[in-house]
Amino acid sequence: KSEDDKQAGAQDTAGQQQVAQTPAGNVPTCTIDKFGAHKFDLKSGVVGFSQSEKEANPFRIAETQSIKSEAKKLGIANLKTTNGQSQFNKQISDVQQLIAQGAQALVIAPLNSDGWEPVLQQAAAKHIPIITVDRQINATACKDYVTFIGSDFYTQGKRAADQMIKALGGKGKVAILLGASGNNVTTDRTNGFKDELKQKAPGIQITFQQTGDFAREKGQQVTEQLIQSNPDVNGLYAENDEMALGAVTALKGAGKKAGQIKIVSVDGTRNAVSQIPGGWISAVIESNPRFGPLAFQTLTKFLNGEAIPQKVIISDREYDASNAKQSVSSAY
Amino acid sequence: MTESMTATAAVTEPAAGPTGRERAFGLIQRHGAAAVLVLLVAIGSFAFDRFPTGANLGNIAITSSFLAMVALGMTFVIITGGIDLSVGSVFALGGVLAAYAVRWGSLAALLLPLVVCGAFGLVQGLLIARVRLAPFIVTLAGLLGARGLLLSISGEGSTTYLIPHGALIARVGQGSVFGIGYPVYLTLALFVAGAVLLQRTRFGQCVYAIGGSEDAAELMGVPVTRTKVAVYVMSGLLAGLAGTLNAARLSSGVTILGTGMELDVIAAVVIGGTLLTGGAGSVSGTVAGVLLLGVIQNLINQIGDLSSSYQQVVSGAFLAAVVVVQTYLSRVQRLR
Amino acid sequence: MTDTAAVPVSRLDRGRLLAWLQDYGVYAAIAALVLVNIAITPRFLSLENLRTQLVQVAPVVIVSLGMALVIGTEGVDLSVGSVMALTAALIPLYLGYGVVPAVVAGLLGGVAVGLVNGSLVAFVGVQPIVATLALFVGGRGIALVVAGGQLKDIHDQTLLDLGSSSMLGVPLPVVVAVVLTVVVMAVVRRTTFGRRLVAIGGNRTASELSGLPVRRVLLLVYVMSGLLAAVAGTLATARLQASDPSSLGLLMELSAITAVVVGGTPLTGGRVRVLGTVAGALLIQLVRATLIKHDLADSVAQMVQAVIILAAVYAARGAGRR
Amino acid sequence: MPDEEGPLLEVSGVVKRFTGVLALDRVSLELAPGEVHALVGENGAGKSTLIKVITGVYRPDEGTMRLAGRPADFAGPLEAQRAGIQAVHQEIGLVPALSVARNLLLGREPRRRFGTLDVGRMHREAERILASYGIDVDVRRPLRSLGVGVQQMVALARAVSVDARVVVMDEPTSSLEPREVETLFGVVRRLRERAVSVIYVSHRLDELYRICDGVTVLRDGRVVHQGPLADLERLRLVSLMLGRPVSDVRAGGVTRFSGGHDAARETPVVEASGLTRRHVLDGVSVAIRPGEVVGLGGLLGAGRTETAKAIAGALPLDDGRVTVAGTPLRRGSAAAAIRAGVALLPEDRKSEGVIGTLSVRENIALAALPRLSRAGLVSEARIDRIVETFMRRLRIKAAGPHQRVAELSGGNQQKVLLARWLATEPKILLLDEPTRGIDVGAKAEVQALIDELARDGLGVLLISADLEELVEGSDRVVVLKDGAVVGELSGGDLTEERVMTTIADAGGGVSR
Ligand SMILES: Nc1ncnc2c1ncn2[C@@H]1O[C@H](COP(=O)(O)OP(=O)(O)OP(=O)(O)O)[C@@H](O)[C@H]1O
Ligand SMILES: Nc1ncnc2c1ncn2[C@@H]1O[C@H](COP(=O)(O)OP(=O)(O)OP(=O)(O)O)[C@@H](O)[C@H]1O
Ligand SMILES: [Mg+2]
Ligand SMILES: [Mg+2]
Repeated sequence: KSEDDKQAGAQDTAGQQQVAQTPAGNVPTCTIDKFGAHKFDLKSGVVGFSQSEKEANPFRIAETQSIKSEAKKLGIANLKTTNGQSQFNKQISDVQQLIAQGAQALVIAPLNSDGWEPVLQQAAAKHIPIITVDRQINATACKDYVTFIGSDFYTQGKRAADQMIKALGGKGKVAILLGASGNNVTTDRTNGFKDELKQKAPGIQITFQQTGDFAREKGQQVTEQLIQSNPDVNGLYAENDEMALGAVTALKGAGKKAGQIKIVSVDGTRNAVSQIPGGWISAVIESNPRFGPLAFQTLTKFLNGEAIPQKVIISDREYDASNAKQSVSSAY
Repeated sequence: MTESMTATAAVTEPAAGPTGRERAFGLIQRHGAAAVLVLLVAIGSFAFDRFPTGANLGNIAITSSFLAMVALGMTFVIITGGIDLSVGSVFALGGVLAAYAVRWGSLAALLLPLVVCGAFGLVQGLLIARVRLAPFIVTLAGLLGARGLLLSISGEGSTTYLIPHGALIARVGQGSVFGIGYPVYLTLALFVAGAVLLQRTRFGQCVYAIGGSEDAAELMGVPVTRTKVAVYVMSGLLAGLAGTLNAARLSSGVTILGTGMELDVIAAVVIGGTLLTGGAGSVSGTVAGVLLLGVIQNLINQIGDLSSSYQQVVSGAFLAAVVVVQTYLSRVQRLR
Repeated sequence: MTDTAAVPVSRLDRGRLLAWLQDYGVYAAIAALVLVNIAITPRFLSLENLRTQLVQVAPVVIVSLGMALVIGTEGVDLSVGSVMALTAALIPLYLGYGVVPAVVAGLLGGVAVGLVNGSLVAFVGVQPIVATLALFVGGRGIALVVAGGQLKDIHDQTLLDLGSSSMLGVPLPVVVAVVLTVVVMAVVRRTTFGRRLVAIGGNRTASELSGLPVRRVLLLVYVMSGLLAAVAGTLATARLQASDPSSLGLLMELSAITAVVVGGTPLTGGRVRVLGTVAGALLIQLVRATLIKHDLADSVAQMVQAVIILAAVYAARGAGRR
Repeated sequence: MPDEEGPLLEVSGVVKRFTGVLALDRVSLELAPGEVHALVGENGAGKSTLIKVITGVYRPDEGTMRLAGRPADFAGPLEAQRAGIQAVHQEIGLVPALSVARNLLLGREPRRRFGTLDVGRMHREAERILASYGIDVDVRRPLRSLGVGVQQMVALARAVSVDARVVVMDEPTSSLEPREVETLFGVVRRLRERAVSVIYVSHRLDELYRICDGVTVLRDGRVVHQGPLADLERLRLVSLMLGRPVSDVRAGGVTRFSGGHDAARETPVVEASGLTRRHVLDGVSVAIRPGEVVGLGGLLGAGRTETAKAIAGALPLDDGRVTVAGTPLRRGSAAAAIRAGVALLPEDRKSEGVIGTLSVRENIALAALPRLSRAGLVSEARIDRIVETFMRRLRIKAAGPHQRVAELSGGNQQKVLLARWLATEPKILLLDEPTRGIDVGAKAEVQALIDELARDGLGVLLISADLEELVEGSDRVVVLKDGAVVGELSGGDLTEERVMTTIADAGGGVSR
């Protein structure tokens, strides 16, 4: 049953992405002429979307879902989608295949920020505009690709740190459940969190950090080990909701009380947010996956010749005890 | 005497038999994977007009070429009756090392990975051939070790080293003639060399002999230890080289590559008709196996709007179908 | 060279000590690791810690038991992880009808996968590694399709108890693992089936000529492997209190095979060591736990793990070649 | 060679231990240049072990070796071969999956300029070599598709085709026909002329007396006699081997068959008619009555093994039917045949017989499991009983019932297989080279056993490369040639000469 209203949640406009209020001007803009692409009619044209990971976790499900439904809404007849199945080389060849199949514009959710050389070359040769969502590509905006729409993972880390500081009152011992090793998101969310702590709360020290591979079971197992080896930790930062929920299960299993160990995590999935009122999770930083509307809005503008920013940072919300109850419905 | 002559003139199995039909049948048997590949390509071309285009086939070629390089080494290993699970990690390690070393020039970017990955193969080979540890375990440890080394070089994977555009090695990885990337040609060259090495040299004979029966090979005076070490070194080198070229192509040492690659490689080799029990197999079969995987992948994307879950189901089904047909075709052979 | 058909021409004849090590190397390694931990790991001897390690290793043990049987026939089953995922996906679908139907459905999933693997290997004659690779890839896909790619929380108390409650102080998953170990041991030691499967692994031609029902035995072996994996999947799901088909059982095949081989069962078949397998699983669990508890960086952890695994098989040298 | 006078090979005080067994106990042996030295002993006496020490397969635990005066301590077979010691091992020791040519020439293949193999020349070379040994097979075929007899000839050809100083032959004739045996003797004589020394292991004593100069008798790993063979008369030799007084071994060496079980009027228990398989069998028909021993005669490749396999449902047939006690068998199903009471003792014990990883006990019980178990649970007690009986009856020499078969000596492995089939209490026994590699003592034992089984009403099909055994043991001999029946001999006509002449006179068989 929980499945159905998730789907609904994906459809309804609540929890739509908002563009962060960035004072115009200091963000360079990009136009179709500057980029040098051909105009074409979105509805009749071929658009390719390359997803990086399986649609097997709430974030990816919602992301793909939102792209597809938005495309349908705009009446884009020919949307081709591929999935990299978490294998970077596969995603590269996926996109190359999309190009070979005549895609005129590409929306890419990159698995990795580096290594897009071959794709960018082919796209450039054919003047195909590329919009990357949720992760950035390390290349020149408005030259190699048009623009990036997504969250700032580093900031997410900082905001998580702020929440942690709030929850712990500025001092304590914190453990981190890292994401998959070698993953850009892991790196940014970790650095953001650490830098912020160093700066704002020297009283908090990080005594433990092990990878939970973004998976619930791994999060549970690592936490079970952790609470025995480091019984003194009183804060736990999980770099995604799944690991946080795994940690919650572990704590329950070990007979801990809610709130005994303060958990802060990133993503904003419905399951996680609904744990806040109970006190098991203290706060969740949202990482909004619903890129559809914003992406196609930007693309349309771009094709109409309007100037669009070379970087669109979306404002992610935060859930904590104050707002969890009312906004849980808009979580994905 | 003459009688026994005639006796055996007659006493020969059908596969090697005289009539043209039988010979053709035997050919298909020996190249089951290739036959299936042809079939699949035919179907693909018929079903999707976007499939047989030069650009698309070029993509398949270039993406497959790296897997193929690794599979070449794996073929030798498996024919000796061994296995190498470390190739995925070594592949990734090679790429990272190349990108790391490019600061000292393209030559360094080529040599460092080869040296390190070759060394990995050497250590594994010695542990397997001299200390006589199980290849599966040794190379599993290699898988972990190489990944660990990679992470420690790249600061737990947080830093990705880049290969500047100008660099010679980058041009090698990205350049192409007739719309086909250099790596493809290099892979082809390597496979020809590999085929000669396996079929037309004493080394190759020893590889087969060891796989067929290690004890017998030793009794016949085959340098078992040396040969086994050699194949693992080869496997390491080829994985490293493939990683290097891949990094050159992506112009960066991506750290998240190669996980689960070993299974694709093994699958490709085995689908190519090489027996995991050793003693039988061919380089040409491996080519077919690799291309089969590539084509399957490509066709699934051609089908288009499949959810990732369905994609997996379909590729699983494809795989099953392929191995069944391939097994059926080459069954008679195996039973002999 | 029959005299050395199984003991390839090598100079392994170092007398009793080595022979002993070959058979008990794993246990020696475990003992060593335990001692080290007692020395350096705080609260290692605590009861909770023991519980944690045993509960965490239980599913691995169960899967490894099935894997040991398959490997005994000179085969291998890569699909175990996907089976766990499939089970996880099936259970919530039927939870509406009660726990029993749900669990049965989950187990049947495993059996089905086993049947497919077994048929491919026994009747079509596909090499085990590729035969099971097909469902290694496809199985998880099916699981995700069944579950609509969704992770579902499980609230049914009886099911959750499977994972969390305990029987006279022993956690239920551990009890199940122990019982299954005993059963499998009995199957291997006491039944004709057990005798036959090792015979087939040892020399298939000879077994066929001796009139053994080779195909039936092979089929059954893969079914058992599937079933055991499904049991593991059920327990893991109950313990996770959620059905997570996307990541449950990832890399389980590697852990299981490692456990079996470290436990002294040769991948060349013809021999099954049940207790050794259990020990192998325990060893791996112990290694991972140690590395986590001491908060080693992933890079270091992986390398250390590599070294320890090598050390373990070095101790059990010759027991499991290839 | 440095010193023509001194011994060429000098083994002194060699000790070899295996867990549980002392396989060699201070064995010494001297080999003069050009000497053909017999090495004899019971099954499990240590012959093969000694040979493996000499050829560098095993390192001795104690003792030393000198080759041509220089100390020799080989790290492996390769070094031994470099030093000029070649061997034909008891279990052939070639790679079954490789082609005949590649096996024959592995490591010394003809090469082109750039070190690449010249396959064409390789095949011609191989054909030439084999032809000179009277073997004439398609050298591209995998070795395993040939009979053990041919495989032995290939191994021999390989060993002597390079110029060695010492050639060791471990039971090289165990499945050779008289014709091939003669060829082999020719080879040995040529070696002797070239001052190459030969160590010759065989359980066929008459062979020893024909070509060997000196003899070493091993018992339980110890040398019990050494000296010129000529001075040692046969019974004495046997008694030395078995370690029993001459009086006990009167009949030793001669077959123990009583012959002549009159089963003539009984109806056949098994009837095979028109067995046909392309290129191999051509309408072979054989009928065996209860209590009758039917022999199959023929040259290498005549198709005797194939005939036996066909009857046992172990060979896919193009045509023909087998009926047991009137009821036809399902074609190509070994299991069905066994259920009907047909037991086949295969010729190739290594790849088709023993299961090396399992213990003696499990190997013996394997085929009889259905009888030895209830509701799928095996009855250890019953197994123990059977195993105990047969190990005593056949004098199987092993550390115990739980020793792994792979660790047994060749002959003892053969006995284990025999036990496996006798344990199934079959109606028909198909014996393909039943006494292959079995020592004289046990051989007599086995022959007596066959005889007795026949008396108890068993139908026996006997294939033996040992013509004497065949003729003595069988009531009738069906002669095959090129896969077809070319004659049948019984009663007075049944003599070794007649068998040979029947083969010689007969025309072709298999479709050509
Ligand atoms: N690898 C091994 N491990 C343990 N024991 C062994 C091994 N190889 C041989 N043996 C034992 O050593 C003894 C001598 O064996 P060997 O093969 O030399 O006998 P043999 O004289 O060749 O007998 P046969 O005439 O049957 O070939 C036997 O008791 C055998 O069980
Ligand atoms: N002397 C030979 N010349 C040519 N081919 C042979 C010869 N001997 C055996 N073969 C081949 O080997 C195959 C198996 O023959 P095999 O030796 O098993 O027959 P056999 O009559 O059982 O002889 P034996 O039992 O004495 O080895 C035959 O089909 C034949 O092709
Ligand atoms: Mg011997
Ligand atoms: Mg024969």
